[in-house]
Amino acid sequence: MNFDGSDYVVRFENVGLRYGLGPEVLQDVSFALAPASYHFLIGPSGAGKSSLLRLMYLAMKPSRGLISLFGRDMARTAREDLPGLRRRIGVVFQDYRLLNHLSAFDNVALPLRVAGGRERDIQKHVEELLSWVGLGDHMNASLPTLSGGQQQRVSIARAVITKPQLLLADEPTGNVDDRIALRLMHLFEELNKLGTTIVIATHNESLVKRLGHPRLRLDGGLLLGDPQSRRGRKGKGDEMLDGSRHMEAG
Amino acid sequence: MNFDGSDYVVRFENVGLRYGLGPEVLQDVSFALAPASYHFLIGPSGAGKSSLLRLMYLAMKPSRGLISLFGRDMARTAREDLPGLRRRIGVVFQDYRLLNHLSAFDNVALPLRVAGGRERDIQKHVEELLSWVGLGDHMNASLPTLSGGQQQRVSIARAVITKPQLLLADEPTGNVDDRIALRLMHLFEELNKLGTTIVIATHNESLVKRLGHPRLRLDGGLLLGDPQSRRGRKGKGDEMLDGSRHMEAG
Amino acid sequence: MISRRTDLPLDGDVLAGFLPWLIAFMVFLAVVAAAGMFILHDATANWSAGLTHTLTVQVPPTKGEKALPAAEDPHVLDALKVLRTTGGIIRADLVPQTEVLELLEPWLGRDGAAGDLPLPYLIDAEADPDAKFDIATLRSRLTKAHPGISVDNHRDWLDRLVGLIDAVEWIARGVLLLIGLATVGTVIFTTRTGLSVHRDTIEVLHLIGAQDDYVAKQFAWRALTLGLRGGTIGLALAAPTVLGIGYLASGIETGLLPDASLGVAQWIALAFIPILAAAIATLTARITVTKTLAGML
Amino acid sequence: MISRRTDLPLDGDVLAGFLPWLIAFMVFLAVVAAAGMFILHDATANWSAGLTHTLTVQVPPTKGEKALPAAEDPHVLDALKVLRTTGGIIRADLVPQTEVLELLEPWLGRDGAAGDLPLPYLIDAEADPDAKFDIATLRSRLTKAHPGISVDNHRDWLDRLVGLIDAVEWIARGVLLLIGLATVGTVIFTTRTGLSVHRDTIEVLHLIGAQDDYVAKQFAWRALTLGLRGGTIGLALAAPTVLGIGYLASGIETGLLPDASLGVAQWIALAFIPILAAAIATLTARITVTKTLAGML
Ligand SMILES: Nc1ncnc2c1ncn2[C@@H]1O[C@H](COP(=O)(O)OP(=O)(O)OP(=O)(O)O)[C@@H](O)[C@H]1O
Ligand SMILES: Nc1ncnc2c1ncn2[C@@H]1O[C@H](COP(=O)(O)OP(=O)(O)OP(=O)(O)O)[C@@H](O)[C@H]1O
Ligand SMILES: [Mg+2]
Ligand SMILES: [Mg+2]
Repeated sequence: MNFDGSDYVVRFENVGLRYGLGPEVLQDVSFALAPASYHFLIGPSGAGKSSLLRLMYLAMKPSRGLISLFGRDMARTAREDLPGLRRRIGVVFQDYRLLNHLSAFDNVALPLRVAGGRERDIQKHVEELLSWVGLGDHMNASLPTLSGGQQQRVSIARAVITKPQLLLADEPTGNVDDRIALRLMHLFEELNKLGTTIVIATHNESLVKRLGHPRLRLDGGLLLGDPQSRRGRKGKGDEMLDGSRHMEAG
Repeated sequence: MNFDGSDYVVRFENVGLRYGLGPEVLQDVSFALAPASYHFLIGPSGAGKSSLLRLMYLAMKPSRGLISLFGRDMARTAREDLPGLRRRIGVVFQDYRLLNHLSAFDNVALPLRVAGGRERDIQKHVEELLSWVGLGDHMNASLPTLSGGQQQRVSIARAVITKPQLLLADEPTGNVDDRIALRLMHLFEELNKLGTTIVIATHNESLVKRLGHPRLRLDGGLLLGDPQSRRGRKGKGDEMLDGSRHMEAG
Repeated sequence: MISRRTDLPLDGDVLAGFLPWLIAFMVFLAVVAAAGMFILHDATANWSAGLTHTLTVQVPPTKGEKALPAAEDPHVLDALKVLRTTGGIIRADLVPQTEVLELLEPWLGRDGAAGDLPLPYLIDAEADPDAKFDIATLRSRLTKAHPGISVDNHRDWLDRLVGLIDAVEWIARGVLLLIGLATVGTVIFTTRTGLSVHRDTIEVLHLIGAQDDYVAKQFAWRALTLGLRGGTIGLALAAPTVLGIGYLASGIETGLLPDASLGVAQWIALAFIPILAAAIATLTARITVTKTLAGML
Repeated sequence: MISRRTDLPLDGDVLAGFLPWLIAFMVFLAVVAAAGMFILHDATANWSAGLTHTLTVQVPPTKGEKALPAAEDPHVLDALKVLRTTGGIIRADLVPQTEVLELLEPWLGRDGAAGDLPLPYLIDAEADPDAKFDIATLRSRLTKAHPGISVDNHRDWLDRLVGLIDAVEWIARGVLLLIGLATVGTVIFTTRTGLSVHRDTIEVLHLIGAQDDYVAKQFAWRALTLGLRGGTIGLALAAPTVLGIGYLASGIETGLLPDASLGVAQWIALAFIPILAAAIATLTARITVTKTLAGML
């Protein structure tokens, strides 16, 4: 695959982030993700993984630096255009963020409805996906009646239902056992094969090792090179950005 | 160690639980936990682990069967006595349940304050414990500014600050990496050595394997024997209850 | 403008039970205050129509002489002529002496000295309520005809009473304004509470790619239904109250409160109050939500 | 009963900004309604004191004869004797004829036929306001003395006015009751909203081993402070309003509203309204929370 700079799905350049007046929790972060790439985002607790994802799913603005998504400079994108961009991104939040008053079905259907999908198509898609993640029996259960792991799977289903171009998942397998975790990872692989760019923040080391995708390693707000990944699936579309602190993500 | 039936810290007999008019999510559960025992509660997502813990920390009444805590039959315990019993139980909730408007420090101090502890003692204890779980720098941070893993450690600190006689933890290491997970497990081991009875519900199979404590295995609401644990640390104070469905927990 | 979608758990929250009653209370007060204003306004209008434009002209009896029949007294004839040639006076009639005697009965006793007493002559005149009518000019013209003539336009006590009623009317208007402000404030606060209670939900919708409008419409719809519900309750409670006050008032003095019941137009105006309240609620909710959302990235 | 602990984020939530204003509004209305009630009550009391116990006895002039000076007329002397021997009458004085003339001036003209006219004699009597006084008996005794004598106790129009004022007073009382109920309802609803907003927090405290009281006290404390804050605002806004109404009313007719300003005791009574509101708020909050908690295991 060949593409110039604007073809990256995500591109960060010297991005810094601070909350309020606190210290920078992300410092000089630079990387670029090619279309249909698949990365793990790893690092110790408090390293800034969730913060980095928050920037990517447009929940926050960086304190400094440049972020571009789908080839568009976010600093120069009007607020009205953001909902459209957000619909191309699927997010699994670390704390799920499901709507407690809705059923599992309605939670998963929500992104389709917000985007104005036809109710008939929605029905079929949502039911299929919920069955796939093992919640066929809990389709109409209200959210608070689901177990922790069941809720986590609903949140994953909601993130992938629109077949987004970019999927961001924050610790998506913390409350499920390894068997289900693997099954969910397969779901992500399928999406990835269809062209979705995927970033998964996780602590599950065995999973990271087993799947062997390239890694973005954060520590103390700094993005560090991951020597292992360099030996990994090199050339899947990722490129070194110029500049000394820029690193190869994958 | 020798003790009769009333010396069990937790004793379930033919306990059944249903939510509202739904099906029984726990069926005929019988087991008994001896003082200072340490068990893992395992089973697939939706098996009923959290529900079982909820019964133990007195958030719900069983639909049928007998539960006794610290030798007292819960069905015959007056409502006024429950707060006293609850103070002898430490709980790590699957979804943390921290108070968002309080700092990490105040969250951990809460059980001591509710029990009427002296502010000076509280200060020292809480600071010590927070440092131990790696949050010495975030003592006064407000809750929502902490990362997922940091919040999880606050919730663990809150559960153990009172040195409870019974510690119940629901997936306490889902959002931390293996290094921190091990450190937290050591904390539990220390407590256990001081006499605390511990039950940890978890999906972290490598941890369960590594620590080798006896297991309670739930599946579809039924408590199943765990052949592995029988070979394990037999005779640490647990006893077979009579009756066919009763099983040895440990 | 509004949307019946229910991604937000607005119907189930506690505010949904609270807001209608609050609005009902506001509407109740507003309707009662407005009805009171209507009644008072009608009363003063009636008085103005019935009394302000009536003049009583009094011609003193001719001293020392045996009184002539009223209709022949030259001063009376003069006075009538003056009145009938004054622009703005549409009627001027002599009051029969029997009526004058009746009026004087409290002072002269029932068997008052009928023919014996030199009674004053009274003329009842009516001014055109639309014409601008100058009482001072008339007075000077009449005293020119005969110095003893006096003109009473019943204004003194009426002015005082109308002043009092006006004050009460102003108070009622102030209360109405206050209620309006309180309603707007209430809706703003409850909407804000709703926003903060549902903040997480709103943020999720936002991050999923919902337009601001998508969220704002749901709040507006809720405010509309709750507002209408509350308004209807308030009106339903206020109607019997207004009728009851009217009944009480009419049981008192007909002269004091000439017509204490409301006309159809006035009832219709009152019925618009809950609709107005619901409209205020809807608009306030929409604006509040839109503003809050604009604060999110 | 209350506790200043703040495990619950009560101070920061939106209701904390809302409740005081709502209570301020309620207290404002209550204070204005109560002040109005006081003023009206004083007015009717004044009238009763000043007028109800005053009698005017009218003795017709002796027909056909040249009038005697009032103090010598036998009928007048009879009437005075009857009055002075009637239990409950504490004073009975002849009204000088000059005053009678003044009273008749509107009817007889300024240069009314002074000595020439046979004027009625008037006696001004005062009844003991405390004694039960039977006007009918007095009337029959007086007519026995002289058939033409009439007694006027000024009751007719006063009764009507007092009736009207009474009706208004009852309405004010109804409004006060309504405001009380609305305040209780508001506090119940806001407390419930608070409970539902903070339900998770309350549940955590509960599971950690907090007694019901520990939680209820915090809500009660909050209700007390918010209630006092709101009550103070309401009173502060109401005081100038009451003064303003008093000023307006005193600018009108002194006879109609004898004393439109409030006494010290009445101001103190008004100052108790916000305290009462805060107390209602505190109690309601406590009861609501305790009931809700009792539903948890
Ligand atoms: N409040 C509730 N009302 C109704 N059903 C419930 C409720 N809570 C749990 N359940 C149901 O009970 C079953 C067991 O749930 P529980 O939370 O105990 O599972 P779990 O073993 O903890 O699962 P996980 O590992 O995913 O946390 C599930 O099928 C769930 O849907
Ligand atoms: N809203 C916030 N306000 C202030 N500081 C914050 C906020 N959110 C996160 N932080 C801080 O930023 C740092 C990075 O947090 P982040 O949630 O990105 O970590 P993380 O890598 O996702 O950790 P974990 O694996 O535990 O979820 C932490 O020190 C945290 O305390
Ligand atoms: Mg995180
Ligand atoms: Mg669970």
